[in-house]
Amino acid sequence: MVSIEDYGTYETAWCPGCGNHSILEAVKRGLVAARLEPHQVLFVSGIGQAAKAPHYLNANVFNGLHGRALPVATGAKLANPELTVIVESGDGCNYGEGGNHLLAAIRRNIGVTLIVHNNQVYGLTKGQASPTSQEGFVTKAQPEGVASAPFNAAAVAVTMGAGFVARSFSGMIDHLAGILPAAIAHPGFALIEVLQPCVSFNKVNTFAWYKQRCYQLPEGYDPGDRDAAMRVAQEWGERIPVGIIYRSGARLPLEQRFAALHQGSLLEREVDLSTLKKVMQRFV
Amino acid sequence: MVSIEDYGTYETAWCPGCGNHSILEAVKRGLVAARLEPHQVLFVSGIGQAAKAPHYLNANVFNGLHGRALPVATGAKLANPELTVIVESGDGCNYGEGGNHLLAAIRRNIGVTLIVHNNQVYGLTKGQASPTSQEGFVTKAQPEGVASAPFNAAAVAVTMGAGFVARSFSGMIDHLAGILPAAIAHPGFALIEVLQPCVSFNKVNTFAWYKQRCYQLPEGYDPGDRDAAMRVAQEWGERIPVGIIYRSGARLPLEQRFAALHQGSLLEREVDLSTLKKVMQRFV
Amino acid sequence: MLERDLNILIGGEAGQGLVTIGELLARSLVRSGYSIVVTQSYQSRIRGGHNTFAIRVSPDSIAAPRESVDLLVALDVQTVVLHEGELTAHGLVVSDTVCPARHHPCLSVPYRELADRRFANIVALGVAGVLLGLDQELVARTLDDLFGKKHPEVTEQNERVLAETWRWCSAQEKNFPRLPAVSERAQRLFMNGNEAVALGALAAGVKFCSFYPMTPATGIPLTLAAQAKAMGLVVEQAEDEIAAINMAIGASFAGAPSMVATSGGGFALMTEGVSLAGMTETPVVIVVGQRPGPATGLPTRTEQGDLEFVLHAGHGEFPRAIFAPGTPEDGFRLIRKAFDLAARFQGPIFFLTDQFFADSYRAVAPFDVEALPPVASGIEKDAAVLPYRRYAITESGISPRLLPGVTRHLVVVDSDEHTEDGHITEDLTVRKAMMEKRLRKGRELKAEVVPPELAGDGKPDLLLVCWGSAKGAVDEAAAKLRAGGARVATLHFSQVWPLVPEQFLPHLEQAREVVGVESNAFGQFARLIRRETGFAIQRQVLRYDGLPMTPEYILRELGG
Amino acid sequence: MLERDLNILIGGEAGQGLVTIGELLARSLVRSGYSIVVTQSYQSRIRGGHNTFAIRVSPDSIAAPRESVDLLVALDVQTVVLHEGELTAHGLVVSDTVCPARHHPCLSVPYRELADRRFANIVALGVAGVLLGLDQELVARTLDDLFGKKHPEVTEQNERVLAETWRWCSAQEKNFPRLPAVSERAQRLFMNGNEAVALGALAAGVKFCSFYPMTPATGIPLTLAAQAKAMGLVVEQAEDEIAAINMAIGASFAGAPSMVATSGGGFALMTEGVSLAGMTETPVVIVVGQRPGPATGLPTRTEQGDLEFVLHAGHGEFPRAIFAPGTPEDGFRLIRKAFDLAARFQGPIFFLTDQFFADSYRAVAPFDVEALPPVASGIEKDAAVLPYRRYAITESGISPRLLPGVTRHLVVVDSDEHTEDGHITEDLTVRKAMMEKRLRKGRELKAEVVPPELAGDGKPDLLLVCWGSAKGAVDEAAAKLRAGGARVATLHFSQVWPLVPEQFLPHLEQAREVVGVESNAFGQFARLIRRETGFAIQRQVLRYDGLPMTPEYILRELGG
Ligand SMILES: Cc1ncc(C[n+]2csc(CCOP(=O)(O)OP(=O)(O)O)c2C)c(N)n1
Ligand SMILES: Cc1ncc(C[n+]2csc(CCOP(=O)(O)OP(=O)(O)O)c2C)c(N)n1
Ligand code: SF4
Ligand code: SF4
Ligand SMILES: [Mg+2]
Ligand SMILES: [Mg+2]
Repeated sequence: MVSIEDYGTYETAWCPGCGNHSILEAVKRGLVAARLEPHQVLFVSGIGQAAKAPHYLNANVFNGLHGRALPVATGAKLANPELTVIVESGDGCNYGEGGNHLLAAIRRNIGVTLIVHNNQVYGLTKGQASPTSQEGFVTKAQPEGVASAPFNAAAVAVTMGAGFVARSFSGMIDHLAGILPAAIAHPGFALIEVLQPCVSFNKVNTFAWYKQRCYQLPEGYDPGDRDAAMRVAQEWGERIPVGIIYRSGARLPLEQRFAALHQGSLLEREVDLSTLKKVMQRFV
Repeated sequence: MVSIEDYGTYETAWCPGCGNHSILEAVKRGLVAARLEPHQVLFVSGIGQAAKAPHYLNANVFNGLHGRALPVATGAKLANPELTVIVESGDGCNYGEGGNHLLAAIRRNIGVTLIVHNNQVYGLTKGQASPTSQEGFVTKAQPEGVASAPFNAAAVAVTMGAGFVARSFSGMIDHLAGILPAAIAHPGFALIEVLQPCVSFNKVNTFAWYKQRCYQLPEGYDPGDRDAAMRVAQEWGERIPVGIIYRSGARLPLEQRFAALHQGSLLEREVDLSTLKKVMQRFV
Repeated sequence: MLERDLNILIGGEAGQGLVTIGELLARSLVRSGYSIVVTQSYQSRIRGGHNTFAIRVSPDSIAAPRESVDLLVALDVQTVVLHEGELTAHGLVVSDTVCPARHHPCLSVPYRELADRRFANIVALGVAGVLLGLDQELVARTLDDLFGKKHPEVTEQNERVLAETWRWCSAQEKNFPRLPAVSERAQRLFMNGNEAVALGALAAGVKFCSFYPMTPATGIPLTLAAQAKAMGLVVEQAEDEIAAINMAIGASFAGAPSMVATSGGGFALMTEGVSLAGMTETPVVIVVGQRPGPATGLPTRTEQGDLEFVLHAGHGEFPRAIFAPGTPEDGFRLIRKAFDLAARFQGPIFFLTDQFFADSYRAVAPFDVEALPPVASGIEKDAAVLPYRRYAITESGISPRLLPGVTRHLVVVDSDEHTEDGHITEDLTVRKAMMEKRLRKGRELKAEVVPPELAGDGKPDLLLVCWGSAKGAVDEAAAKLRAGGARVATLHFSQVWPLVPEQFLPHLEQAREVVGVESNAFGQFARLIRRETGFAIQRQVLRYDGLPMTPEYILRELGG
Repeated sequence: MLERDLNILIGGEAGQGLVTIGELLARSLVRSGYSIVVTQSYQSRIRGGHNTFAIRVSPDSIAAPRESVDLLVALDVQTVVLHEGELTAHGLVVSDTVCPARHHPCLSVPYRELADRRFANIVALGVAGVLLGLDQELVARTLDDLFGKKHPEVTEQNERVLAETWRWCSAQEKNFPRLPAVSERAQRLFMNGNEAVALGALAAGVKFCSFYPMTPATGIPLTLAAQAKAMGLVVEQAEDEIAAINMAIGASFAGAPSMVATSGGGFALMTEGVSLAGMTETPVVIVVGQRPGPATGLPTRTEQGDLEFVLHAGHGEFPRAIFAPGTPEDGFRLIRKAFDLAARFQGPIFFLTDQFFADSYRAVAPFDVEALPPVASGIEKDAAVLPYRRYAITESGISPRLLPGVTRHLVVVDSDEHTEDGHITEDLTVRKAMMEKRLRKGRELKAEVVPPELAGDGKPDLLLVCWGSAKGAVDEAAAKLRAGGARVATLHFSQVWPLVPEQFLPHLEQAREVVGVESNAFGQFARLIRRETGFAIQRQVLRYDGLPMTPEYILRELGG
């Protein structure tokens, strides 16, 4: 049986008090709950504070480029669908630089779990606005305040028919740890957005700010109800719902759609010379 | 008074029967209806069949890179907010290569009108799937059929709070010509998606296919009703609504948010030496 | 007919089916045992405009296009107007009943009488077949092989129209030289450069290809996609080129030999990913099919303008190799080498082609699939030294590679500078050691360089230096000059990086004059040679109008 | 104290405020009339880790960092452990009451007694101020200037703590050499490279800057953003670097002088846009602040590894210029030249800096804002020749530029190959003419090249060749060697492209030995010189561990 110790303990480069610490803890617990061993899991991340997370646990890791974690994860999952592939990165990484890949990942329904650490700011580059920063948020890069509307990933994901859309908060470790196994088990793309205070650069959306607003979806909430999900996903302000907002297994994951993958992963396959010869014949 | 002749007549490189011809005609009529003279208008386009459109009328033109029309248009509008800036490009250009810029343009609410020629295919590169191709659509690049879910731009735009979201069909020239002036007059970002048959590469979504499905939103439809708009925008199948789906002037356009632009465009401004000297003083 | 070749130009609007005619005719010629060089010239549009499909054919081995035309198959009037001037003295025009040719004989084909409009292509094919002296049976079979399965409903009509045309045409009086017979009719494959590269990749064991469509590279993923099911690989169209390269890197990291194919503008978007492959030491084969830039440029034409860009693409410093095939055979052989090097040296390997190469059909000797040299997987079965460290520092610079999820060892890679175990570090001593480890791979790569091919005189008066697809044209220009008594040699590079001066500097130094021949304006390869050897190529034949290099162009520029 | 300078190293964890202390102290030194060179070394994290802020100070003009340390202000124990070895023989450690120094005297500061924890920074500042012999009044004023407005609530406490510290420290016995007095106390600006570039851009009339944050370039847009309202410009954070460059091109096309600033990875994403600027002939200034790659590499360290990448970035061929400032003054002056050239030659102009340059504060002579040479707008008021053609073919290659919407003339530009009036074309004759028109601009650009600066002996035994931020270190290394009796000269390029061999080849040829000094592993600039002149630089001092070039490093590598 896998235990949390198997996932190790590392010194991190995060600020004391940062929400990332709790997310890391929750992810480890979630992996244990999902009964996954470190070598069965591949973490892919981009660049940013959040994106350092995979360095702080035992697993396979591909720490790639800022904004480009999802395509790497997609390629890895297609090469070896047996891997549990989890992307962990920030709001800037996934909704800013990587916005196009988020849209594509949802459309593809690739069997990857995406955990977005959303601190509503660019942490690693010292506090510029991120796509989720609220309107009017003042930074050195936005001295006149943020002019753009904040990006609501959950709402867009539900609109686009993503099959698993959840939100959590770094202040609710058990909550997040509880959602993760469900997300991993979901066949197809799963989005978990985790609200996370950045103590160094976001003095508006603090731990207390989130704490006060986040409420768990009620017991009877049906994540299979798309209209309800749309409403809930749009809720953002005095109250912010957390939990599994939407869930549907209607679509086949991408990795099940290729004939080539029906025989298993793409690994260690010899070139089929007799087929190749037949292919060549077409060029006579 | 401006007349349609002012917008000229050009030989095009499009296939006979292509929906682009009608869109071009509708755009010209719409510009006349908007009482705009050619030199007041800047068309920005990407690369693709649709993106050639601006070459076929009289106006200022920036025919840029595949997928990158929106940022060029955004920069131009910020430099000179007095210009009427219209982006014209294909579904691949705007939702594929340029997907991230679509999200950003909506969030910025930049005062640009985006006309997407949506033929549900990559025309210029000879018939690969586009982000709007329907599931199962077979092409040489997708011999096993398209696996991804089609992108519904109108639905995403409404979800993200875009202030003007419309859909039209190249088979309805007057309809499109009628919407364009309203889109141009809208302060902020306006999306018009135009369904368009590609006679060469899309043998599924043909003129007849669209013709049969497209219906105009009823007289009493209130584009100010966001919930209704969400429902209407999601409607796609046996029936496809066309018209102004959503409209709201709630948000200030980006070009009105910069102090520097309160004094007009950025053109031909001398360097203010006395202010510059003051700025330098901070470095003493 | 000069010498022993004919040049057939089929011209018309896009959408008229000239590519169909061209491919059928060219394939029939190949099946008849001839050598061919196809040059496709098309516009960035789907219908209309003016396109051509030129087939140069000879019983002897040829490898270059020719400018002058012997047979002009005009599917529209414009073709005659535009190309009559290219006809040789004995040139013949094949046209509709109204022929606007002014100085050349015309074979006016009564298309409407011979067949329904839909079968005009077959008529044109038949006429060309007769004029070239092809075997009717063989052409009919070629036709059936290609359309029989796809459109069985018209098989019979096709045959009838072809037969009817054959009869009609054979009865016509025509003064057109027949093709010399072939001496031996060996089996040849009919394929263009893109197809050769795709087949080579399949033979190398490619298992993953991600791409975003871009002329002239799209043919490669399309060829792979057509075989994906049979050959067991995944071909995925990406949302953009950034995704394409990152997906390929992800797939490769997880264990699938991977490639991407694009052209200049798409490649520009991949350059950050190139650097990622360099840093994470992930194998990936990157095909760049060049076309004239800058920016969108001339999307359907040819150029060799991206050598320097590809050579230096990606921020930071890491080793790479760049192949530039001169022929489809090179394409097949070298893409396999590219996969092998990518796997063994763990990084990005480039394959630089161009539109001419990509679209040019040739008669290719069948590849002996059983006898191909093996392509390395570069993957260990398990860790030899514990704990497993993805970036273990070794003398060769190459670290043992395991796959994630396959063993119990954890595989950790990082785009940041990293320790041996793959974790992010800011230790500057480690940084230096890691840089040096990565760069050491470059030294090893040098030992594997395919030497340039010298042909002709060892101490020539004139040495023509070229790379990539210019090979055929340069060889033929040299042959012509030699036939005129000059001492001429050629030096062709099918690998343009790394350069190993010992392999070629003596040749440069022994020639009385060295001329660089390349399809760009800067003379990029000549600059590179100077950078690497100090040797300055003083005279250059450059071309940047979008057309392929031809023997005639070279001779004209040489003033020969 | 060797010679007439001191080197102060402040070390501690990120988040301890060492940059605040450093900036206050450095600014106080500049206000006191000293010359400084700041080297900032930090990690890619916000709190913790180990960062340093080094101030080298001298009454004489200095331009290079120094490795050995005279005064070590340690904000934590680790700083002493890590840096004690760098202390000179007379070096002093300033630390908390517990000092782990083993071989050097320690001034143990009773932080807790002197002030509340929140004011520890002020204490450290005060101690350093006394040790360096600064004027208390001046330091207090500097403190107030910086924090007075922002935090008026603590002004009084700040002053009290500073005074208290001053009193305490002045009473301590300490054996630390005072800084030599300055001869004349001329006004100097206190700024780093990024700020100098931003100010120069403002002075050049920049009106639009789009960017995506990336270390070490972000300081430029941030400096611009702070002045956007006052100076009337728009600074917009883009969704990615692709958007950033395309926005800047759009803004420039519409009439706003525009720039972007990024680092290697972000620049990689801009390369397609670079080609677009080249093809559409749109002015844009592109700042690339280099950091060590490949990929994410060492995001907060320094390198000169992207020269070749920037030089060849973008598909296809088009002219460009690349500046590489050696000092903040260069930064200010040359960015103005970059805007001028961009406007006049209508295309992308590059500005290649690096983290060391970006973050290094200096004492800079005030710029005479009134006397600055004008920067061209490059825009015509109306069409001189009708009809207006954006790409009219001219002898210089430069076509008259109008703005869209400003006159009744239509301005049409295209990323495809285009006719003179800007419309898409596939006419290959036009293509050739347009290529040649664009390339002719490159020839004109050559006439404007800033010549490299030769310093020292005209026929030296040793010539050190460098570019960009290595200038100061190279100059000082040469000075040291000269002081030892050697005949040494330096040649510094602040413009690295185009190269005009006549400007420097004689210098190379006249030197007995030429050594290239650059912060990369390939010796990229040396390769470029060989490519352009054939001259092979045989010996190189290369550095790629992420640290800036220093005089000591050069001397060590030279074995001097
Ligand atoms: C191509 C590229 N552009 C910019 C950067 C610089 N960069 C690193 S992290 C980051 C933002 C991180 O924000 P986010 O993803 O929200 O993560 P956080 O640090 O807030 O957890 C940026 C802009 C980069 N590494 N690569
Ligand atoms: C960076 C880049 N990638 C790819 C291409 C090739 N390309 C040109 S047009 C096009 C697709 C066009 O599709 P769409 O935008 O739907 O326009 P349509 O032709 O269907 O009107 C592609 C992939 C390109 N020009 N640039
Ligand atoms: S800067 Fe913000 S996000 Fe980054 S570690 Fe610190 S608190 Fe966390
Ligand atoms: S290919 Fe399709 S989109 Fe392009 S012109 Fe032809 S019909 Fe229109
Ligand atoms: Mg963030
Ligand atoms: Mg399309």
